[in-house]
Amino acid sequence: MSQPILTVEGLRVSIRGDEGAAQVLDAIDLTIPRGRIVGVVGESGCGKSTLIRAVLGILPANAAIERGTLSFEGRDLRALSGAELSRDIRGSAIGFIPQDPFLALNPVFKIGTQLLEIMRGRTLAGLESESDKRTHLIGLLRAVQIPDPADALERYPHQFSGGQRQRLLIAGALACRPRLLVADEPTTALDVTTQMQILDLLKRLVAERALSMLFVTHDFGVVAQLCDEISVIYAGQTVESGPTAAILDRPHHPYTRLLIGCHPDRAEDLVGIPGAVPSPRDPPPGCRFHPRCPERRAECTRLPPTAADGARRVACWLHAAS
Amino acid sequence: MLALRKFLRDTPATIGLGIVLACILVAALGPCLAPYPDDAFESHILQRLKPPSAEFPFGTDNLGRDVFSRVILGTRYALGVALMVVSIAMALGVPLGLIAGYRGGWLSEAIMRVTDIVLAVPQLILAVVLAQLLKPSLESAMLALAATYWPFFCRTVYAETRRVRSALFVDALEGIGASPWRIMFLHILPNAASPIIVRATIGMGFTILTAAVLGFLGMGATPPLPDWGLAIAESRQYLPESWWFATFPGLAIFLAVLGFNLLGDGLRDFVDPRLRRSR
Amino acid sequence: MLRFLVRRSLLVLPSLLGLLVLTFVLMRVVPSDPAAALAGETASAQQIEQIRVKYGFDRPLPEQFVIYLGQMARGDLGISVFSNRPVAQDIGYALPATIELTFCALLLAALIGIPLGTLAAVWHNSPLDHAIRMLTVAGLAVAGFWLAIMLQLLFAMDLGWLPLRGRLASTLTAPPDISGLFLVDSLLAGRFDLFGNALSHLAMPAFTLAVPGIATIARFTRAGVLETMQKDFVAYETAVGYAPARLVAIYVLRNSVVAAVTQIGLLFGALISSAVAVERIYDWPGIGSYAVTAILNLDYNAILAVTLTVGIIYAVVNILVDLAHGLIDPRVAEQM
Amino acid sequence: MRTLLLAVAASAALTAGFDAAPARAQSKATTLVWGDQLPAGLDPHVVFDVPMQYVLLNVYDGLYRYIGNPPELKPWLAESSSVGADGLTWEFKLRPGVKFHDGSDLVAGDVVYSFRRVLGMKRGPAGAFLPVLKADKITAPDSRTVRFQLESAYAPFLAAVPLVAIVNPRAIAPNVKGDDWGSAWLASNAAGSGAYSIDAASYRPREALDLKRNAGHFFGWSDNPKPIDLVQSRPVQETSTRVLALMKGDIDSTDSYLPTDQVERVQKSGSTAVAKDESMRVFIIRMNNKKAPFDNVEFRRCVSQAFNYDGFINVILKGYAERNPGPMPKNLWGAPADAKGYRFDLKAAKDACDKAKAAGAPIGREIEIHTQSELDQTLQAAQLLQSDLKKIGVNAKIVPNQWPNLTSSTAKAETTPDMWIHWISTYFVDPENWIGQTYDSQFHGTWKASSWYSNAKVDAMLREARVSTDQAKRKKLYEDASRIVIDEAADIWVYNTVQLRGLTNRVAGYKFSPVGGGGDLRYLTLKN
Repeated sequence: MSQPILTVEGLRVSIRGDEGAAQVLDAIDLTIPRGRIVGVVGESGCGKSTLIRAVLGILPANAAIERGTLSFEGRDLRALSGAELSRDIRGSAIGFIPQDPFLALNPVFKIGTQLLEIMRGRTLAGLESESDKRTHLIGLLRAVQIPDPADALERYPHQFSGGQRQRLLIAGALACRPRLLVADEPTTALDVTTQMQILDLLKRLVAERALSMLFVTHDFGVVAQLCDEISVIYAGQTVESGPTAAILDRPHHPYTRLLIGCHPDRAEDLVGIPGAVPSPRDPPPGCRFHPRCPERRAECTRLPPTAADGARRVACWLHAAS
Repeated sequence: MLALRKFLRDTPATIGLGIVLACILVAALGPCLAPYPDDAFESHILQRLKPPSAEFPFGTDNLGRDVFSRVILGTRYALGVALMVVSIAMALGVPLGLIAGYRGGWLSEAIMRVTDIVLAVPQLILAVVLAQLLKPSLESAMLALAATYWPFFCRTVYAETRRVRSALFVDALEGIGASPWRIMFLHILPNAASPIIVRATIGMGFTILTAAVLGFLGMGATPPLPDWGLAIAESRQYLPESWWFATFPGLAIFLAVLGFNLLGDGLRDFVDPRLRRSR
Repeated sequence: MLRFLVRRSLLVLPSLLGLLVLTFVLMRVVPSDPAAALAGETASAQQIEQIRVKYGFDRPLPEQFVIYLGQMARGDLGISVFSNRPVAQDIGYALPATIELTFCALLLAALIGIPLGTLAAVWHNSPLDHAIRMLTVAGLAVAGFWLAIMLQLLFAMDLGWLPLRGRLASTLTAPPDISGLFLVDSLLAGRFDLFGNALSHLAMPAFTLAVPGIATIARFTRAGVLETMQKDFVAYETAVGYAPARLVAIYVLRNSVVAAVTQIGLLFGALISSAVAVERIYDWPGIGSYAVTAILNLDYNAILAVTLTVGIIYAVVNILVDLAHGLIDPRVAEQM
Repeated sequence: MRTLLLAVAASAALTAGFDAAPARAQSKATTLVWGDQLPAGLDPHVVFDVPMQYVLLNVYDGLYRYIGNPPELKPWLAESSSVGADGLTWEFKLRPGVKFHDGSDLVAGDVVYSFRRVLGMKRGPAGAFLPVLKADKITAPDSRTVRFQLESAYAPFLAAVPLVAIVNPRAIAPNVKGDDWGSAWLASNAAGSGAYSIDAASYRPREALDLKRNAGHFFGWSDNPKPIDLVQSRPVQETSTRVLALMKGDIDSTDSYLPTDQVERVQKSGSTAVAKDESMRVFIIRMNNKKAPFDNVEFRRCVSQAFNYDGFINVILKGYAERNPGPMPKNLWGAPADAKGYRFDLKAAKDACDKAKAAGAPIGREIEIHTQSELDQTLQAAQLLQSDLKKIGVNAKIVPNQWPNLTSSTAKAETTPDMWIHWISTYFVDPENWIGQTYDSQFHGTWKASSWYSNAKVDAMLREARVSTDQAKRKKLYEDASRIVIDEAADIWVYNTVQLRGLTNRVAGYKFSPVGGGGDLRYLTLKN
């Protein structure tokens, strides 16, 4: 198998605040093979957004990567300077689709201006002149099914519906012909029908353009529909990963199991997870889930080893032996 | 106490507070601090326009009076004028704003239209006309400034009253039969206190500056009052040789206004964290 | 858009009328006698009485006001007591001078204030930010007339870099009067020497007036930029790789200047106020120094006209500010 | 943002590069830049004040003109004049061949029109003529003769004649609106015959006026071989700015009231000098003789001795003024040469005060001294007096005020301030201008008579002098009247002005006269 497009290993990120540092990410492992869609699933506050920021190199000034590797197509992202990241990675090699299409577009600039800005200062084969870039954008808008694309470039964000804006953002992510797409819950803000259309669109685009995608969500239903593989995160730790069907079918980690159980489509009877996500400022030792875990043991206060079984990995003392 | 400690963490605001307190102290103790307290009114023409020396730290003016003493003595007038103006403007603007905001109807309309009219020209223009027509004196200047500054309070209080009025508890109070005056002054006014205090603090600095302009134009304080603006006007024809005559009163204005502005800014950040600088 | 303009203008009219009534009443209830002022130094009591009758000062106040309004409707602002010229003509000379001065001051304030505020926001809480903040607070505390005197002594007398006073060097003659703005008229006449000379004369007064403006604009720009920086679209724009400098200078800034632009309306009032003293010092023949002369001489018609003119400019500036909001933000434009 | 910064930098560079210097060089050598005040409007029959003299002397001509210092009244447009034995009929014979700037002849009818215009508008100089002259009593028996038939004898009539500029009715006629006598037009234009004509296009009120030499002026230019062809009036409004502008070379002349503190500096600069000329302009601190305690002569003497004349003149004014002990400028005939006036003597003042107190004068009352806020000297004098009065237990309060307010307040004794300060300038050169109009009780209600002094004996003397045609008799009457007024301390007379005008060194030929303050341009030349 060829080299994965993105590899994250043992990533730990801490954020300094008024009352001390907090390890928002503690032990994240993630691999995105070329051409695949990997879903990262977790509750709100588990560190999904921080993971995306770490990958894109836009962590806030008070955050620091303490350890771990981030490797994109074999390049060590941590070794790149801010300017290199901005020029070579963000927007160009890695396209980004934000969460809320209503807030992500700059309200006072035309769509065309904003999309062209993404391509600015980047060398793209065959797109030297401004009009080339424009034609390219019109093609993209057509691909994301925006009606009357040339006209759309001259309009302002508030003149589009939410679904259309999300399509525009997808076009933006594709503008520089990236190899990897990073999507941050791109459908959460949309109604269900629109959600479906967007997911279909994404799936098709990834397939047509031979892209890979990191898709962050809290929604197992979306994952099931879209993703090839899943990585489940709890409180800054990767707890389980593997092919979508296998995990949904037979989750190993108690957290995964409970999370699936919360989903109205999947669970026979809805059970919530008692307790709350721990504060990253003062996390429990070892497996961070153990205070809430129905099957916790004494050794859970130590960090569990990751057990691999083919494509599947799980970090849990329950599976440490096998 | 906790609030104070939190406030003091804001260094510029603390500096402002320090300057303001110092000004108040100087104003209160003026005649004791000034080396020549009689120089407020007495001239000694034989020692006119002497440069700064140990005897006269800021030099002497065109009538031989000690500039240092006059700057100190002037603090009382500057602060006094500002305090009077702001107080009168508040006494007019706050109740009017409350009534307009609480009552609604034609009375509210009338009050707010008058406010609009006064605000339709820059304050100083109207103040200058008024001060001149009332015969130039410190009292006229104060009256003119107050008469043109109250709409600012009126607007502020009006907006706050509107906001608070729409909050449920006013209806509840009316329900239990509280009188409108009681509601306005006991329940709404305290809610509007912070913006009023902020406005008043900034107004102090602003008024010191405007009063100085009036003094400079000869439409405010009258000689021989040790007014800062007046001193600068008097000093002009002795420049640049007698630089001390204009420089020190100018610095005094600057420092006093700076103090009130810093304090006002700090207070605003304190009561309205939306504009918090640290974020 | 047109409807917006008409509606806004109509809204201003009652205030302006009220202002006129206010000033008119003030002028007439004060102790000093307009007829005596009009009659001049060598007049006898009898002469003064004749003038009182001739100008209708003996009639009831409301009647006088109606007469005045009637004249005004015909574009006649009366004769200046002081100069014996039609007031409208005097204002015609003074107004462009002030417009030129205040416009340049505003421009300067924006050109300096916006970058300063942006820098402070980008590096907020850094020493640079603190320095800019102290500077802006200081800028608001300095008395314009004092600064004017000090700048004059430094730049005109000591260093000799800039001219001392006036709108043009004394030996030059003003360009043909088209707009009354020397910068514009000199260019229209193709006189670049006049343009440069007028510009050099503008520099100090415009800067003096701009100082509090710089401070205000910088503060509001800073707050605006900080607020905008928190917005989702900035995070998005960062994530898709907008070049950081362009991101701030274009995409953040345009969203942030709304508050600063609103300030320009208020600032204009402060500017005119400041101009009253500053124009005198720089000998700038504008509406501010005209106002002082008019007020000192109790030149009734001139005072009324000045107040009204300033009221109108003030209103126009505020309407322009609203239009500027529309230019900045398409959503606002749609509601106009 | 970078573009913004670039723009700022570029404009700064531009501005610095375009200083006034190169523009100045080209025309400087032949052009005089006059920094003195311009009158508020240019119509010489509407405004009558010191700045108007500049227009009056240069753009217009009168029948007679004051020349030199002390001023001599010389025939100007008139060749001669005569007065009937009754003192009522005056006849003036005009010079032949005088032309207005538009080339038309100046004839007797134009003089009649000019005087009628003054009387008709009742403004500016009209005050001097209205009591004694009716419009239909001015006639032109022929084209070179003008006749005035006065209502009553008026000795100063000839002295007042130079006040009236002869204007060109043919230039004014097309611009008359309603009953305005063309004054709205003449406020920004000229219709004269003087040594200089105005370039109306250059006129910007308060800012600029260009004057061009009238080579065909009737007086000819033989007395000045190198007159200045172009004079640019660039009035500087503020005193301090004006001095700076002179030192910087922006203007060639200040006004003639240079602050005394600036004299040394202007003289030291090397390129500028100060012309110092004793004028006829009395600095006077008025006392309202009708208001207690000023109705008490001892109290007035007390205040008169509490003013530090020497300190004011020698220290504050640095000696650039002449002590003037009485109401008349001491360089004018009719001023008693032996009058000593009052001296600064606080002890004597205190004694006088005690006497006044004994007589029941309410000296404990706070008295008001009104000053003119634009004129620093009035403030300084008031502060000096206030400070010394305090030492003898009299409290005074200073009230800055303005000329129009003050003059309207003097209409009634009750509204006239306790004290106020002003100058009496040369409106016309005759004792009538000073003692005649200030201490004859028939003028009560005008600002000049605002001390409300009344003494039947003085009234009789002044009235006799007013109608007499015997110069020696008039002189005696005025001297005697002066002595009485001084003894009764009607006012405080402080000094006679030394007029100070800052000039650049290239200006030569400057010739001062109390009328016009040296603004007569025809004598000036430029050195290179």
